[in-house]
Amino acid sequence: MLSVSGLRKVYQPHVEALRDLTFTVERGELVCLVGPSGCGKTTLLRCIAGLLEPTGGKVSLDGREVSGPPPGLAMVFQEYGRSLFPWMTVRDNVELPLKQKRLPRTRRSALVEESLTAVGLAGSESAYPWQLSGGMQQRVAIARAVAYEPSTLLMDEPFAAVDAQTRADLEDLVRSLWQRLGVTVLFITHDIDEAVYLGQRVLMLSSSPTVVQDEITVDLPAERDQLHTRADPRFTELRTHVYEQIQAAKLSTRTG
Amino acid sequence: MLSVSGLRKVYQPHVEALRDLTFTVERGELVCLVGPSGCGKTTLLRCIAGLLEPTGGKVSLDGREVSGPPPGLAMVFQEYGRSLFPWMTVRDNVELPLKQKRLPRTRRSALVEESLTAVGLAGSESAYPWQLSGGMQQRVAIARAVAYEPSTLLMDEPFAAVDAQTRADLEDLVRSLWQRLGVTVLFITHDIDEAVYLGQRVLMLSSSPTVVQDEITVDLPAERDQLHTRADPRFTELRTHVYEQIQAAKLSTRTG
Amino acid sequence: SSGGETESDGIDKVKVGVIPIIDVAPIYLGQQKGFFSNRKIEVSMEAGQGGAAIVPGVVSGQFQFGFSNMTSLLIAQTKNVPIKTVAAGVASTGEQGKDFGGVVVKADSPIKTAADLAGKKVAVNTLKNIGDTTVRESVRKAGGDPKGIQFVEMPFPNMPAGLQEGQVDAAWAVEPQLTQIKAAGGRLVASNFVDAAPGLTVAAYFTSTKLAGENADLVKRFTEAINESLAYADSHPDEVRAIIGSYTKIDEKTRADVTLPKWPTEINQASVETLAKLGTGDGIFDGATPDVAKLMP
Amino acid sequence: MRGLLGLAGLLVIVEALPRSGLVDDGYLPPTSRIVAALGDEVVTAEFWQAVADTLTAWVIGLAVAVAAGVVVGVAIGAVPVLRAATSSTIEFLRPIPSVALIPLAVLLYGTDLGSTLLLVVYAAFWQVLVQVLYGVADVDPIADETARSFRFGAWARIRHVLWPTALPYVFTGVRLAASVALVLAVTAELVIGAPGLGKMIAVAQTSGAVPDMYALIAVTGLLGVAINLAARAFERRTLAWHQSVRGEVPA
Amino acid sequence: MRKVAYVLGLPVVLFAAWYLISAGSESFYAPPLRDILASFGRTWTLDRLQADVLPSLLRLTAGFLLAAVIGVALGVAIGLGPRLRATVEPVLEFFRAIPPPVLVPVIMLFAGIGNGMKIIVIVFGCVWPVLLNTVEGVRAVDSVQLDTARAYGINGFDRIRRVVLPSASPQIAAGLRQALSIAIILMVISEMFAASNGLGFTIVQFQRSFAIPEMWSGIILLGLLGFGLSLLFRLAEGRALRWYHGLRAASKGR
Ligand SMILES: Nc1ncnc2c1ncn2[C@@H]1O[C@H](COP(=O)(O)OP(=O)(O)OP(=O)(O)O)[C@@H](O)[C@H]1O
Ligand SMILES: Nc1ncnc2c1ncn2[C@@H]1O[C@H](COP(=O)(O)OP(=O)(O)OP(=O)(O)O)[C@@H](O)[C@H]1O
Ligand SMILES: [Mg+2]
Ligand SMILES: [Mg+2]
Repeated sequence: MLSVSGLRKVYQPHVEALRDLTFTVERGELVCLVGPSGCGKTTLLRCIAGLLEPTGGKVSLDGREVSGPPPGLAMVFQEYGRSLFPWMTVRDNVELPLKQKRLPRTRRSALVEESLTAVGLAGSESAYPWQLSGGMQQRVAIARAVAYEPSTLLMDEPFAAVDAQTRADLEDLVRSLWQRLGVTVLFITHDIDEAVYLGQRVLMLSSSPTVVQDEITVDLPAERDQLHTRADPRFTELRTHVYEQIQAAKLSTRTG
Repeated sequence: MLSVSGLRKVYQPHVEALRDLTFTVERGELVCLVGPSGCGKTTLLRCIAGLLEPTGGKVSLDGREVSGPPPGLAMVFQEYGRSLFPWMTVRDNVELPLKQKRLPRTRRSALVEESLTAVGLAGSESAYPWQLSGGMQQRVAIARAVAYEPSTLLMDEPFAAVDAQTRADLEDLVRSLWQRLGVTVLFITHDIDEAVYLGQRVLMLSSSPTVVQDEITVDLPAERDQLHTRADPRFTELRTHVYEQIQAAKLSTRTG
Repeated sequence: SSGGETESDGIDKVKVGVIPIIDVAPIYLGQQKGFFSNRKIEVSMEAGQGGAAIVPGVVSGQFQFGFSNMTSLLIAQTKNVPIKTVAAGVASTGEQGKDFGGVVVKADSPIKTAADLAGKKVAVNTLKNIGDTTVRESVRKAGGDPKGIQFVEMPFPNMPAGLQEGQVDAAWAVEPQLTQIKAAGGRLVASNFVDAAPGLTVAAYFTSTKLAGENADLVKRFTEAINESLAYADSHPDEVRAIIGSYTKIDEKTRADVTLPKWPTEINQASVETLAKLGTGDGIFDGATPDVAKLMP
Repeated sequence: MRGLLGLAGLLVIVEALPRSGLVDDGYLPPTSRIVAALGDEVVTAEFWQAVADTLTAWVIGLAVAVAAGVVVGVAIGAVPVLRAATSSTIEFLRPIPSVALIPLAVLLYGTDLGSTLLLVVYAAFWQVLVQVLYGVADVDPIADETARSFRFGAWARIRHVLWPTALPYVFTGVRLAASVALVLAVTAELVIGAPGLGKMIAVAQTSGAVPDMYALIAVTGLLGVAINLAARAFERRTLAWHQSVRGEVPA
Repeated sequence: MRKVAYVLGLPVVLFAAWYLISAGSESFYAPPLRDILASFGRTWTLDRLQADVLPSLLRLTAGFLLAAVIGVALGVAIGLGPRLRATVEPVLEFFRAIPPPVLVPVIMLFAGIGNGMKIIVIVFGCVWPVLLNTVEGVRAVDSVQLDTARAYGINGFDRIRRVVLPSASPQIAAGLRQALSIAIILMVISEMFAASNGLGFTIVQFQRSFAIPEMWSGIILLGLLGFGLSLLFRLAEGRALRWYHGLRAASKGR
């Protein structure tokens, strides 16, 4: 279980990115996080991953307080381009964390191939990241996280650079991975439909100084597919709710 | 008038990014470009901006063949993070191209302030780009292009990193700018709704090796707004058409 | 390793720190003639650029013997550097206008005699050393005032050009540059070694006091060998001119033209005393007075 | 190819300067005479022995300096406490000229290879070290965070993130160190008299054999050119991914 | 406090070790540190500093600045033009490999024996790290940044000033840092020839006159000088590259 309590982060000298965040994510849960641009979502994810020291409050994973990156965690960075190593081919980029995990060679190649195929990049294994388009780079970063078979998966706007069709495919990939491996997923997105389609719950953050503005439980059936789920009237209801909340968050800060 | 004829681009050693592209964009037109990830949209935009030499075919702007960046052109790069200069504050980043244009100081400050306010970044003028969130960085890049008052505006997935509400605002910003200044706009997006909402025409590219798969004229009224336009049945029709075309594009390459 | 390496057959391997100039021709000649091997010494020459490398080498025992000019040795003595001379090195010819070192000017220079050097820029290879003290003496003897001379440090090989380009008004040069300058039209205005003292001992071979104490026999044999070499060289100028070609790159014509120094087998102690007095007067010993006797073998 | 053009230009200038009388040919002989002197040199075994001696000192000195510079640099760069604790000492030692250490070197090693090596290593080490320190500081925080988030150990982070980032800096450091090592090898030979090219130069200099001196100097220069060619070729292979190399492939 | 401890910690330990180890030294060339320190005060009096250190510092400053300007200017030109680089690199490498002590006499032919010669020697020696680092820094400018500049018509000198130079500045700083200590070294070397004052001259003079403790005290002074200058340099670099250090530290938990 991931629990965030009273989390506060102030960047030097005085940018208060997060004011007071408290929420929990159950083991094996898939939670989506939405919020206005610049509200501190990335900051939050970095704190959870143990990459950034909070100014106040604490993050704990399975009861242990997070002070460095916890084992079994994978993260897809918003700056996907910079998170790929330009000196390695696509294959090596995906394989490197597996090597660190000391997986045997055959297992590694199987995982690499599988995950690259899943994101539609079979055939680009030996290209360098900078030879790829933006969307392709982002998919390499996703493949790297997927191949790692993490127990906690943090994704920061992972589909921002891919086209609609690919995006739908990747959404289904994340859901199937989640169901298959029981991984805890925290997923940041700007696409409200995506948040509702993917998540079991959607957390909405206010704009800065940031708190949890609202949260909804997505009571759609566990089996989802692009056509029917999105056509479900409950889906539309939920997404409208989220939309309104975000609107409200924005307005509240705009007026005061 | 922007005309692209028989454009071909092969990256070394043998990645054929563009096979044969031909289309024209009238002066003052707003055209959206959609296509699967990695199909060559960015490559196309770079060729049009004169940043990349085509392998074959040619691009001409107002009758003159493009060999280097033509004057009066502004571009929002897909790699927004890397296109901002980290050694300059937000203000200086936006102001620099205006200095090159030799605008007087007062005019420059007015434009900078105006454009930063328009993208919702008033107050972050003296931050450095790397102190901003991803979405904020992207908006700085947009503000820079907007402040430039270009006659041709090329935008490569400019709203990928911002939240839904901000995105809607920015869409309206682009449309109002376009109407006010009569600028020619070529706009790449992955969001089909966005393409239909924004454009006068939507060009659909096939997947690699890339050609123009289809194009539609968006016969929605010139006055658009987020609520009514998107509710328009014709809007739904058009977006469905685009969606199907892209689907077809993908399928055609998948099967052969 | 105070005594060099002694091979099983009793041959001592000896390294001598020298400067590859004409002055050390005798030791090369002696090596060739077998004067060293006769005495069970196998010499090898280590050619350094100057005292900076040779004196520390000898003091530390890396070299067994070294070659240095007299003034430097006197300076070393005032600082109690543990060294001692073992043999004469090279001496002035004592003939005005026909020495192996002298002060030269350009052909059209207004400087006619040493007295005219007063107030002029004069190149020497190292400041506060044998060059400037002896030149001052020349000026004094010619009736000039040496105080105003502006000495400038310049490596010997640069002096021909420095003089030519007017960077200095005069230069204290030694062979082979002296011949080179004269060939280019330069004019000799003083023979400073001759002016300084009759039969001036310019340089000497030395060793560390440690080696002198611990291996007096080796030192004795070395001194004998070097003395034989000096005597031989002094009486066989043609062989000297030939051997110079083996360890320098002085061309044949210059080799034939240069004025060779004298190679007496004794250090002229009186001349060294004079040198010490001159140096003291010029303040190159930092107020100390060298004890010549302590330096002598 | 173009490089030959540049060198040819230099040769022409050196030929023309003395011939035109701008400088006295006694002090700067024209190319043709230098080449002739060089021709006389290269047929002697002594010359090749000297080149071999110089190169030996160079190779060993450079290898030691680079290895030490890289190891120390990475260690200091990766551990902030070490960096803070050593920086004043480094800045203190760095500007001490090798030439001032000559008595010390002679004291310890005489005219042996050790003397030359001491000076070579001392001078070249700093070149590598400083470059490595700056290279290590250049790591992209996102790349480093990526590695940390996947729980790469210290060694893996050094090897997979820090090292590739620092590599272009290291290359510059090695190229700087390579010529500094050559310069000091020759200088040490020149001043101390250890066998090698420097000693030959010293002899030529004191003998007033000007064309010979220039010929030998040219040989050191050419060695430098050769070393750089090798470094560049190596760089093209190992840094193919880097902006500086990939940017120059004609698009 | 901590900072001071870091700065002084290791040097104090090393000096203490030197002091103890050398205390009973009999070696003429490696005298006890006690003697060296004693001679330090005696040697480096105010007069000496003014007569010898000041002129050295002036030559050093002039040489370093000149090298910085030449190195950066030439480096930018070479870094931006692959063809120019291919043409001149061998020539530069040729000169780079020539030892300054060999070169000094040659430079004296052209530049005489005054301060000009010494400054040229300093420039000649310390221009290389600046040049090489500038070339590499310029070659490594991010392609997207360059494209951005081109797209907005930022050309010619403005592109160099506003994009290329700032982007390469961290690497240029590395080169300048190297150059600074090399400049000190070359200051000493240049003063070994045809000088009549200066720190290098004095040290060499001590060496020649067997004033060994004094010579060591001069070497210590050189070290102190280097340390002081590098402190200044770091201050300047910290200001000029504030963006870079911020960027590099951006997410290191600050
Ligand atoms: N290194 C930094 N120094 C100072 N302020 C920072 C830094 N990084 C982020 N911030 C500030 O913290 C706030 C939150 O940033 P964060 O990146 O977490 O937002 P976000 O929710 O991820 O936004 P987006 O959706 O646009 O990516 C922003 O106001 C940003 O300016
Ligand atoms: N520098 C390069 N070297 C080699 N191949 C490249 C290079 N840049 C792009 N490509 C290839 O060209 C193709 C088109 O790339 P481009 O960036 O134009 O795609 P895109 O349509 O913009 O994709 P996306 O929507 O993902 O940004 C891709 O297959 C990519 O791998
Ligand atoms: Mg973010
Ligand atoms: Mg793209």
